[in-house]
Amino acid sequence: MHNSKIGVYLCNCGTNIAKIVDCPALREYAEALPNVVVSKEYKYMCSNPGQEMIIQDIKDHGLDRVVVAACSPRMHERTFRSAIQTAGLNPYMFEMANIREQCSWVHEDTWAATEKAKALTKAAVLRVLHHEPLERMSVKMCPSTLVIGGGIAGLTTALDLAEAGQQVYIVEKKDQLGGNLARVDLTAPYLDSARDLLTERITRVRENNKIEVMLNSQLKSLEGFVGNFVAAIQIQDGRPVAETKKLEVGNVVVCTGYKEFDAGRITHYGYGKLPNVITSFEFEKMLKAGRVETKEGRIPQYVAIIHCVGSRSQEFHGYCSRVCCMTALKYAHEIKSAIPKCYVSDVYIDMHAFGKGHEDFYKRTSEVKTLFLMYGKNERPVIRKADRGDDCEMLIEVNEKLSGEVIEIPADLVILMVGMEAREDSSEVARSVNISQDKEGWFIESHPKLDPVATTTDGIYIAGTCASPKDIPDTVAQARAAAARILGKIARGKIDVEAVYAEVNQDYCSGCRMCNELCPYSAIEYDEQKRRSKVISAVCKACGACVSSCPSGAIKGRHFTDRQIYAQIEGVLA
Amino acid sequence: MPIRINPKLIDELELFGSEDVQNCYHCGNCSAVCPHADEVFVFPRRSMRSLQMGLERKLERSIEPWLCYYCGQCSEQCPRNAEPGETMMSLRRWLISRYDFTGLSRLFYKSWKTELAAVVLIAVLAAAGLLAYGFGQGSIHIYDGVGAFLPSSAIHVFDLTIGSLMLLFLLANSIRMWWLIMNRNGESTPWWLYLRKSYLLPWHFFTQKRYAECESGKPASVHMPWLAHLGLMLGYATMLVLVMLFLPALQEGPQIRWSTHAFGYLASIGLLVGTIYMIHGRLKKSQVQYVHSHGSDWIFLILLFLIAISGVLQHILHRIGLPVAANITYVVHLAFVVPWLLRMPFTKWAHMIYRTLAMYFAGIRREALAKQIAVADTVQQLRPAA
Amino acid sequence: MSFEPKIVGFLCQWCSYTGADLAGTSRIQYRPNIRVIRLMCSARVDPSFIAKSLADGADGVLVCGCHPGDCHYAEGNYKTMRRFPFLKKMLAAYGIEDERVRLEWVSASEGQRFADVVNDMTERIRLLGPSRVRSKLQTDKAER
Amino acid sequence: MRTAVYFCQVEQGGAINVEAVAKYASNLPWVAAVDVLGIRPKLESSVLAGQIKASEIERIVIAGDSPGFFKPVFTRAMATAGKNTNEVRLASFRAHGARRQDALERAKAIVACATRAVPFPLAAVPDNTPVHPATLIIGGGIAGIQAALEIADAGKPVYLVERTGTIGGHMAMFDKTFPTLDCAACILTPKMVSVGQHDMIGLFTNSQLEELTGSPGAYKAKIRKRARRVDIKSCVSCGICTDHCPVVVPSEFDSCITTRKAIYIPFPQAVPNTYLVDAENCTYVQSGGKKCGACLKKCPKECINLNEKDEVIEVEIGNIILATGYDVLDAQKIARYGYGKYPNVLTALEFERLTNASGPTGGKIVTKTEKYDKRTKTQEWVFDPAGESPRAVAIVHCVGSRDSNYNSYCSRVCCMYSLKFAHLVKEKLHDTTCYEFYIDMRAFGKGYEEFAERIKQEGTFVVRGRSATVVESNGRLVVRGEDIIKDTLVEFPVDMVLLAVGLIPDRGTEEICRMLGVERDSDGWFSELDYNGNPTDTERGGIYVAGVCQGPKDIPDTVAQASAVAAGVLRSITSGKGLGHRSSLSLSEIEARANNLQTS
Repeated sequence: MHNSKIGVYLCNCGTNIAKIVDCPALREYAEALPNVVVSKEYKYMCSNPGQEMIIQDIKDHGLDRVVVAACSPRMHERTFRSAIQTAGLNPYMFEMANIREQCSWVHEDTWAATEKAKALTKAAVLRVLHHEPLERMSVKMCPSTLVIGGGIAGLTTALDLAEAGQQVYIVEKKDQLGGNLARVDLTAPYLDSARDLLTERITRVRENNKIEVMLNSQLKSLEGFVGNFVAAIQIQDGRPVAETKKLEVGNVVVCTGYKEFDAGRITHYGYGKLPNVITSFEFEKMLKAGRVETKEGRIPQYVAIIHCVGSRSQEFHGYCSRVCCMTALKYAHEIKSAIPKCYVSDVYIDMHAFGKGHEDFYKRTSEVKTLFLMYGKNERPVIRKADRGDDCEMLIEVNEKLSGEVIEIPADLVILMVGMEAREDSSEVARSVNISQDKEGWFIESHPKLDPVATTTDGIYIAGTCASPKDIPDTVAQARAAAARILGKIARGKIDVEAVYAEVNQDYCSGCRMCNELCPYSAIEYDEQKRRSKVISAVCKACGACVSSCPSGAIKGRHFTDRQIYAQIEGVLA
Repeated sequence: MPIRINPKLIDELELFGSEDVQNCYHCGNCSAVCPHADEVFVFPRRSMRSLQMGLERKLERSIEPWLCYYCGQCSEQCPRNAEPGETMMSLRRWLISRYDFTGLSRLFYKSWKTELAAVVLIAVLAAAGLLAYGFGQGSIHIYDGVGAFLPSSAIHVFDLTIGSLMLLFLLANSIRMWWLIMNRNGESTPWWLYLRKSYLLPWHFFTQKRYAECESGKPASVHMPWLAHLGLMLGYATMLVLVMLFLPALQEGPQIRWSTHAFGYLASIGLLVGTIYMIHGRLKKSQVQYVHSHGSDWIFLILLFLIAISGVLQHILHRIGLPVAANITYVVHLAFVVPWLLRMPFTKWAHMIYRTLAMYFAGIRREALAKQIAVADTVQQLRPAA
Repeated sequence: MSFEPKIVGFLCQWCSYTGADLAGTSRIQYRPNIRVIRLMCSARVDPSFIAKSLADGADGVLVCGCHPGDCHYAEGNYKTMRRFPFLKKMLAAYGIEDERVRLEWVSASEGQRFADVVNDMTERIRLLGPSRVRSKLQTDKAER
Repeated sequence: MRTAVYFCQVEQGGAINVEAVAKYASNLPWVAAVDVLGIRPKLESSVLAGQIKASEIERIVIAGDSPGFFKPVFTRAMATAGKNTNEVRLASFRAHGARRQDALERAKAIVACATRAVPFPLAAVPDNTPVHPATLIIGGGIAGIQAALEIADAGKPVYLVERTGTIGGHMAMFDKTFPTLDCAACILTPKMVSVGQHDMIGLFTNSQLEELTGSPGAYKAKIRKRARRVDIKSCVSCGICTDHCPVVVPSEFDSCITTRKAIYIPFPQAVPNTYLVDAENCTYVQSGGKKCGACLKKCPKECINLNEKDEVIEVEIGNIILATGYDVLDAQKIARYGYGKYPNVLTALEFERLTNASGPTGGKIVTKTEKYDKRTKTQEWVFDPAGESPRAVAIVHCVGSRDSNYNSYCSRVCCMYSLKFAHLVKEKLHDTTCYEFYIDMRAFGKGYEEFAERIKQEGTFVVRGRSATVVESNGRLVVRGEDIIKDTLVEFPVDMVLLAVGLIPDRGTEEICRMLGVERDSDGWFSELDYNGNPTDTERGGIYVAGVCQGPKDIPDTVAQASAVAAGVLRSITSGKGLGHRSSLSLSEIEARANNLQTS
C-alpha cells in the first residue's frame, strides 16, 4: 500500500470550478500529498481527452489508484470508473472529490473554497489508499418459481412465467383452483362473467406442462435465499398420509389472498339471528342459483345493502376494503334485473367509485332508482324486526347524513358488504417465507410506491389481496408485475451480486445475533452450529446498518470500511 | 322517533313531471349556485333529498319549492343531469295537489287526459248553458244593451258566482297550505309575526322581485322569462279585477271607454305576449326552464292563450259592428273561461296565490328561526363557563 | 483571523447527498465550513466516526439522512435516530457541547434546507468556539 | 345442448347490427331459439321460464354490449324452470372488443364461443409471431421508467421516447407523495439516473414517435429526435448559457408559476442532465440565425449548436409500451371557480411546485404578490418568498371530475392529494385554516383511510359538499358551498383556493391512436384488452398500456401496472412467441378453436 502510486486529476469544468477554486494551487497541493505521483488539471476531465489523459498516465506512470476532483460522483463516478477499467485497473481503485456541486457552486470566497477543495481532495487521496479491488460476483439463479395460492393472482403469475417457458409450482390449500373469485358470479363494473375469466385461466394452467398444480397442499418451510430456495411442500391431495415434497425454486410469489370479515362480530346487524340478514358472499350464492329470495322463499319487495361491514371502523378494521362499493352497486343492478319491482336501498359512507368505468357505473345505478343513503363513519345502522302492520320484514335505523334525519329503512333482505381481512394463516406464511406483516396482518411490500410487489426479502414477492384489498384488475396487474420481476431475474440467468456489501469476519463474530434483527433484508443468516452470523452477499443491499452496530466490530462494509472512512475523516480535517 | 322512508314517492312524483331526481348524488352544487338559497332555506338539494327518500311530511312542510323560480342555473351546472330545477317544478305541482283537499288537482296532474276531458266537458256544458240562456231571453243579433244575447249584468252575476266558488276553494286550499306548512308539526309562531310580515304579500305579488333576482348575472336577453312572466301575471290580475268588478263597463260599446279599456288593452297585451312567448319557448325549448313540459303546462298555456285571443276577438268584433260573430265568439270565450276559473284552485294557476303566501310564510319562519337562535345564543352566554 | 469552525458532514447518498448536490446545482450559497463524507445510509454512521472526527479536530459533526419514513433501506434512518440520544449522552459525559453533534433530515429536494442547516450549525459552533477535544487529547498524550 | 340466444341492450346506439348477429346465431345447429329483445326490455322471469320449459332449453346465451345486466332475470328463469343455472352464458360484445360498427364478425365469434360455453379469450388467441427483442416505450414518466428498468434489467434492449427534455414526468414535479409523505424526488431521481446510465436503455428525450410500420413482433418505428441544440455528451450543465439567454418564458416544469430561459434545463435533477434549446422561443432559431446567439458565444465548452437539425431515426422493435400519462383539465373551462381571474386560485400542480422545496419560494406557502415586471412593463402577480402566508386555504375536490359537463369519471388521485395539500399547509403554517370541499372521500388504498383520518385530526375542516363558486370580496376570496352534513350554506373567506383538477388523457393520445391503431374508450383513455383479465394488453399484438394513459391511477398502481406490462414483454421475448393482433383472427378460425376447446 505504501508503494501505491496515485494520480490526482483536477477538473476546471470550464470555469465552473476554476472561477472559484484556485486550481493551480490545488494541483500543487495534491502533488505534495503522500503517494501521489501525478497531479494534473484539465479543462474538462470528463471529456474524451480528459479520460484519455488518465488512461495514458495509468500506463505511463504505473498508477494503481486514481482520484478525480470534479463534479458530484452522482454525475461522473461511472464515467471515470469505466475509464480506469479500460486502462486495466479495478474500477473500485478510484475516488472522486466533489468540488463543484459541494464547493465551487456554493461558495464565493476563493480562499475558503480552495481550502475546502484541498481538504476534500486530500480526503479522497487518503481514502483511495485504502481501497481494495472488488469483484462483482454472481450466484446461480434457479429458474423455477413457487406460487403460493391458486386464486386469480396466483394463476396469472403462474401463466406469465410458464408461458415464458419457466417451471412453476402452484401450491393451493383448497381442493380446487380459483380462490375467492370462484365464489363470484359477475364482476363490477361491467357485469362480465367471473366464471369465464377463471375458466380461461384454469384451462390454460391445466394445459400448460410447465405448471405443476398441487391441491390440498401447503408450504411447510422455505430455506435458502434468492435464486436458491428449497421449499418443503406438504401435499394431502387424496392421500391418506400427507406427503412432503422438496422443491428447488429461485423465487416465491405469495398470492394467498384474503378472507371475508365475519359479520357475526357485529352485533347490531343481527347477523346469524335475523334469518334474512346475509353477507355479500351468501348473496352471490343466491345469484348463482337464480334464487334472490328470503329464507322463507318469498320475493323481497325491499332490499337493503349495507356498506363497510367491518371496514373503515375504529372497532374492527380501519382500512377500506376497496371492492365492496362496486360490488354493492353490482348487486343493486342484479336485484333490479331479477326483481324489477324491488326497491333497493344502498346504505353507504363514501362511495368509492374510483376506477375506470366506476363512476359511470355508479351513475347508472342511480338511474335505476337505487336509493343511496349515507351514514357516518363509526356510526352503526341498527337492524330490527319490523312490527306486525309493516309491509316489510325488517327496519334499519340510520342517522342519514344527506338529509340530517334519523330514518327507518324498510327491508325484507339485508345484504352486508363484508370487508376483506388478512387470512388467519397469513402470519404462518409470513414466518415461513420470512416477510413482515402490518398491524392488520397484510404483508408489507418493499416500498409502497416504487416496489409494490417485492418484499424486503429478496426473491419473495407478494401479489394481490394478500398485501392489501384490491379489485381484479389491480390484482392481475400486481400478479403480472411479480412475474415480470422474476422473468427479468431468470433472463439474466444468475444473480449479480454488487461488489459493495457487508461481510462478517467469522473469527471476530461473537454470535450475539444483533445484526440478524437489524437487517431489513434478512440478509444475515445465523449458523446455529458454528454460532456465527453470515451475510448472504446476494441479498445484502450494503446500507451498513449492521456494520456500525456490530459490538465486536466483526462486520466490514466493503468499499465503506471503517479504515476508509477514518482516512477520509483525517483528510477532510487536515 | 325515526322517520320511515318511502322509496315509492319518487315514482309518484314522476307523474308530476320529475324526471332524473334519482341521479342526484348530493354534491351540493345546486344549492351553492342558487341565487335564492340562503342559510335558512337551503335548496334545491335538500328538497331533492326529501323526495328521493320519500319524506312526505317534510316535503309538505317545506316552503323551498315556492322560493324557486326556475332560473335553471342548478340544472345547467348539475354534474349528474339530475335536473334540480325540474324537480322543484314538479314538487310545486305535487304540493298544489297536496294543498287541495278535493283531490281533483291530483287527478288532473296525474293525467293530462283527465284534465283535458274535464275542461272540454265543462266548456261544452258552459257553452250549452250560455246558448240556451242567450236564445231564451235575448237575440243573437244584439250584443249589448236591451235584448242582448248575453247581457253583461247577467254575465257579471254569473262571473261573480263562479269567481266566488273559485275563491272558496282557493281559500280552503290556502288554509290547508298554511296548516301543512306552519301548523301541523306543532310549531308555535307568534301571531304578531303574521302581522309584521304581512307587507310581504303585496310586495311579492306585484313585483315578482325574486324572479328578477333569479336572472341576475345572466345576459340581458335571458331576462325575458321574467318579463314575460311579470307581464302575464299582471295582465292576468288586471283582467280578473276588470271582469269581476267592472264587467258592464268593459262590455258596453261600441264606443271605447278609455278609463277601463286602457287597462283591458294593456292586460290583453300582457296576456298575449306572455302566453305566446312561453308557448314558443316550450316548443323550441329555448331556456332551461322550458325544456321539460308537463301536460298541465300545455293545457294551462293553450287555454289561457285561447281565452285571451277569443276575448280580444269578441271585443274587436263587437266594436266593428258584427254582433252575431261577436256573440258567438263571446260564448266561446266564456266557454273557455268557465273551466279555467273552476280549475284555478287545483292547477298551476294557483301558484300565483301559493307562491305569494309562501313568501309570506318564509318571511315569518325566517324571523321565528332568528329569534330561536338568538334565544339559544343568550342561553349559551348565560350558562357559566365550563 | 476569526475562528472558522470545521464541520464534518456524514450524508446518506440517496437523500441528503443528493440534496446537497441540489443546493449546488441551484447555486444556493452557504458557509464553506462543512466537509462532506458520503455514506450509503445514515445508519452506517458508526459512533467511532463521530469520536474520530472530534478527536481529529472537528468542531462539529453533522449527520444527515432521509426523512423518517423515506429511507432507501426502509428503516435505516430510524436506527440512526434511536442510536443518537445514547451517543449524545456519552458525548455530554465527556463534556462535549450538545450542539457540536447534530442529526438532521434532508431530502433530495431540500437543497435550501441543507444550506440553512449548514449555515445555522456553522454560526452556532462559531459562538461555542473551537472544540477542545483535540488539544486536550494532545496534552494528555504529551503528559503521558 | 339446446340453446336459446337472447339479445338485450342496456343503451341506445349499440354499434353492432344485432339483427345480423341474431341471424348468424339462428343458423347454429344447436341453437333452438333466438330472440332480439331490444333495449332494456321488461323481462318477467316467469314468462321466460315458460318459454324455456316449452322449448326444452338447456342453455341460455345473453348477447349484447353488456349482457351481464340481464343475467339475474335469466338465471332466475332457469331456476324456475328447474334447469341448471350454470348454463346461463354471456356473450359480451363490449368486453371482448366488438365495439365498433366494423366488428360484426367479432360479435358473431363472441356468440359462437358463448353458445359453446367456451370463454372467448380462450378461443380468440392470435397466432404466435417471432418477436424482436427490443422494446419501444413511449413516455418517460414513472410508468415508462419503471417498465424500461424492468425490461432493461432483464438484459433486453429498450428505447425510451420522451417528448419533453427530461424523463420524470409529472411525478418529478411533486413535492411529497401520499400517504407516506415521502419526497417524490428522493424515490424517483435514483430511478431516473438508472435509466440515464443503463446500458440497455436507449433514451430519446425531446423526441416523438413519427411513424409505425410492420407487424406484431416486428415493428419498425420512426422516431423524430427534435434538435436539442446542446450536445448531451459534452454539456456539463454549468448553466452559463442560461445566464446569458435573454428570452424568458414560463417554466413548464414549475407549472408556469416561474420562468425559464429559451435555453434551459427543465429542473436540476433532469435526466439527461444537460441543457436544451426551446426552438420555438429561441430568438436565434426563430430569426434564422440572424439575431442573438448569446449562448453560443458564452458556452465555454462550445457544445451548443443552434443550427442542429431534427433527426429521424428508425428502430426495429418487437413490443411497444404506451405510457403517455396525462394532462390536467384546464381549470379556466369552469368559470365559476375564477381560475385565471383571481391570482390566488391555483391548480393542484401549481401548488405542488409552490410547496416544493425546490420551487420558487423554497417551499414556503405564500399568496401571490403584485410586482412590476420590467420586461413586460406590466403589473404581474408572482410568488415571492417574502409574500404573505395565507390565513385560510380552501381546497376544492372534483374540479371537472365526476361531472357530466366535463369529465364524467373520477380522477382517482385528487382526494388523496388534496388531503396531502391540507397536511402540507397545516405543517408549514400551523395557524392557517384549511377547508376541504369534497363529495365522497375516496381513500381506498393501503394506508389511505388512516391518512385521511390523520388529516382530519390535524384540524382541517372537511366540508361534505362541492364548493360551487369562488368570488372576490373585500380583497379576499370567498368560497361558497353547501355543507351537507351540517345542513347549511357556507361562505368561507380565504386567501388561497386550490383546485383539485381532474386528469385528462395526454394531448398526444389521439395521434398515437391513429398511428398505432389502438382504441380509446369514451373518456379518451386507451382501451385495455380485457378490463379484468388483461388490463395491460391491447387489441393490437405487442402493444401494451401502462399507467394513467389507460385510466387515472395513483403511483403504486401505476408502478404495478408498468411492471405488469414488462411481464407481457419479457414473456414474449424470452419465449420467442408474441401475439398477433386479435383482429387478425377470422370468424371461422375462432369457431374452429372453440370447437376444439369444447370437445377437449
